[in-house]
Amino acid sequence: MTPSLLYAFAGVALCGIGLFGFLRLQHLLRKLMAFNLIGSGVFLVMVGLAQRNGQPDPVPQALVLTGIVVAIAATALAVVLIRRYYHLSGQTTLAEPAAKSARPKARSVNREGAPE
Amino acid sequence: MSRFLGITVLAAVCLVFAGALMITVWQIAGTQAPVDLPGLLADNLEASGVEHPITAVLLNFRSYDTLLEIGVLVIAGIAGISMANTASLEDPELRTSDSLLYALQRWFVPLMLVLAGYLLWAGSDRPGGAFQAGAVLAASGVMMRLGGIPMEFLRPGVLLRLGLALGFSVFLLVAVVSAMAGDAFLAYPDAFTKPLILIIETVLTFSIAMVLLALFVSAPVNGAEEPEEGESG
Amino acid sequence: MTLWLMAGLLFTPLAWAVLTLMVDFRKGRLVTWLGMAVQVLVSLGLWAAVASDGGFLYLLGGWQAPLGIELRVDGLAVTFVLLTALVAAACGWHASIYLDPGKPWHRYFWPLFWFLWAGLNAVWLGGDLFNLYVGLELISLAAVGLVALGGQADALRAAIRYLMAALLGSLAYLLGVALIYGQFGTLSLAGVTELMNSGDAQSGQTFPLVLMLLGLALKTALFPMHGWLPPAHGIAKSPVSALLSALVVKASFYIAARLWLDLGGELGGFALAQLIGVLGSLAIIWGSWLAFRQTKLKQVVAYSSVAQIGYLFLLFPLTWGVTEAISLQAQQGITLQVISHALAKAAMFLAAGNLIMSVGSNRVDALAGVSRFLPFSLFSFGLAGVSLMGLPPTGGFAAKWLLLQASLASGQWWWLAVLLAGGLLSAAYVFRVYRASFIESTDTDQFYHPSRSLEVIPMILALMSLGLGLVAEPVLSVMSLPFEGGGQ
Amino acid sequence: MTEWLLDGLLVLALLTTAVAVLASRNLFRAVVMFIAFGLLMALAWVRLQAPDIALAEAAIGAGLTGVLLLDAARHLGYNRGRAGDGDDQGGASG
Repeated sequence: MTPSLLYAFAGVALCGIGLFGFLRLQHLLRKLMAFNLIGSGVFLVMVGLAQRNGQPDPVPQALVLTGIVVAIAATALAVVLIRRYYHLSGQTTLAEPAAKSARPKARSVNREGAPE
Repeated sequence: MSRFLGITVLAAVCLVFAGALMITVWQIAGTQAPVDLPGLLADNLEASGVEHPITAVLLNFRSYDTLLEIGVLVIAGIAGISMANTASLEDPELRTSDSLLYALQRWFVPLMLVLAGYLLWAGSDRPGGAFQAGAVLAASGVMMRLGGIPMEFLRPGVLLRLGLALGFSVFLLVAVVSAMAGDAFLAYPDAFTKPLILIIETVLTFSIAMVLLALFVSAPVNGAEEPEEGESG
Repeated sequence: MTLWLMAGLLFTPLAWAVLTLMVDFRKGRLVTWLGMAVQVLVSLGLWAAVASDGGFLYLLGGWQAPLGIELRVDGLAVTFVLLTALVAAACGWHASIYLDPGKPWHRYFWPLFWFLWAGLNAVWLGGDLFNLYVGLELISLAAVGLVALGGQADALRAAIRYLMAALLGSLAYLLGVALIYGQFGTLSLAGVTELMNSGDAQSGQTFPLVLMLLGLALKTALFPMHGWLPPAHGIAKSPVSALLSALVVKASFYIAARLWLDLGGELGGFALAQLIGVLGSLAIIWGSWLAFRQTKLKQVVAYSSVAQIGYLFLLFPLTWGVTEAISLQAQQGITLQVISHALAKAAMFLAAGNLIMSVGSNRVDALAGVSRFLPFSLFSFGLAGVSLMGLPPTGGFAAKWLLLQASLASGQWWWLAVLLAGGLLSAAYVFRVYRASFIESTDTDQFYHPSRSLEVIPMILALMSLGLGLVAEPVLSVMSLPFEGGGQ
Repeated sequence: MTEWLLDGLLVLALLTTAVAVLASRNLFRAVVMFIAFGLLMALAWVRLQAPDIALAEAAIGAGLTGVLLLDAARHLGYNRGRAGDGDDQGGASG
């Protein structure tokens, strides 16, 4: 057991906690934070496990740097989508509005053929 | 009642998942990796053109990853500005008259610009590099923007798009020129490795900052008018 | 020569993504046409080169595998590269006419389209586990961006749901990669396989493989994790739906299949293989049933994708613990299924888009009477449906025939029932659309006529899917080309 | 021994803040907790001899993501009353 391994186990716990939150929480921003927690957990497992001998390993460290940038790209895009969605619908969860299906939707079908 | 049951089942699933993961990590930790990649890396560091191993991995050994990763950033930026609400740039709400923010901005922004420059410069032989520098640069931009500086170039126009694509295009250009020079895609010619990496890092810093800033700005700001394409839902 | 082709293949989509970002939709359309021509030619050239000389490894940056990233250019990879080139070019062509140039956000369609294409090629060729992760993220974010492009609240809801599912799937995959790296110290798939088969390394762990397969199955929308797919594919613009259903979901499946074929023999087990097969079967039945029940045309096609994806997962039981010959037969069957579904589903979505455009509604029952006005698109839709049903001589039939033989030869006769039921159910939902369109109604005779080229494209794709059964032999011979592995 | 103590405490703090991010009823507090989590992660990276990641985590993980989320939380909490669904902050409880 080395300190690195301790962090790998912390990463495991973070993955578990984050997964619970991701699946349980409805609010989209909270879901997004849970996603970032899982991501941090995965990164900790990646580096901690590879460095279990106590020697630093630059390769997983570089991978984690890449991973962090990908994660911020995804997070930032998600934030934009969520804010736009809120702007249009006033909702912060993915739940379908209940009374919606009853309304006729003919107006919204346009030239793009995209039925909403 | 059923909600309670749902939470219990979910918690059980997550526990089982974490437990299985824990056991796997423990078992793997007891073994020795058959390939000594750090050793191999140290042996080849000389040929990579930079002294810092992580920069060597990111911009030479695994540069294809980095190229695609910048692509991911650019995609996020494009998708972000595709739903930008330009009116929000004028939003009066943005111009905070917060004196704390003003002071922060006054002192922090120049400091952060210096820090970004240092990080970029340090990247070749010490911790630091394009990503950290870009992030710091973006953060100073965010701060300026929160302070109400309009920053015209962030409007979804040709300048913004140029800024988004600049780092990526330079990187790509280097990649394809090196392929045409006879070696493989992204294989820098030996004599130019270090300057090429430095150039790529510099433009990447700028581009990363632009993308992150664009994504921050393009979020529709509250208090703007009703959505112009008509309401839905 | 192959080096030039490779450089072109990697460079073109990324470069065109940047180029089209700089111009507006109309100019972007012209630029894209040129790029599509280049890309199709390069893909064809590479396919021909591999077909004649065999596969090779391409060292990116000139660094060898554990240190650098290697691309695995073998028969299967170039088959998919070519398929992507054909389908993406067709969808791009369709989109260039179909999308309204007046909408300001459509200028961003082209860069996203090209990034998507680049990501797909990166995945088909990728031989590095982490690089595949980046490729997957490239595809996912571009696809989400395309779904959300100019969308209203419903489209955004679908896009966010899609994004969340895709991100969770990627993280599960990445966690598996982290464990694999921890154990073997290398990220090269070929390297891990070699270490595993050499025997002197300690036996591998099953959990990382399960994690990666789980994440990829979520991204491929395997039952019961398919909930995100129908809203996203149903609500996107038709060319986008076609791209997503035909190619994007195949990317994650492709990685799962490669992992399984390389590592599954050692790390997998009978129970795991059968479980995945059962989930695939449930997807076929449940997806077809839901497709039959949908009231909106594009939802029918989207649920049909859920069902057709189910077939792909029969690969897992049919290649585990069987002889080489049976395994190869199953692999060929699945490859044909991927190709024929890609062609047929792209045709179906594009035709559905034309139908919706001409009747001005997305409901199935609004199609009443359309058979008199728009036989061409309706015909393409039907032809594609014939391939989905698996009637001879379509590619769908050849695929299912191979799968049937593989199940019989491996003694797993229970998949026969699934194959049969799936065919019948898909006939049911295709005929339901047909029946609706042949109802003579007097109250609607105001149909908008889409331009001729919009109608030609799905027809070409449908005919290709139809003809695939006839040319299956040469296609399969390239796909199963032994991997040379001898460097360049 | 003190090193182990330090590591142990850091891990404990990490997990506590992670739980706090997900469990806190107030969205703003959750985001603040998330930023704190990012800073702790940066410390963890220092302990893992990864100063590069520590820098990136502090700048990106805590800084930029935090600002993005704070801004978004402000936006989403802005007119809770208008939209009529006041329960958007009770995610943890239901």
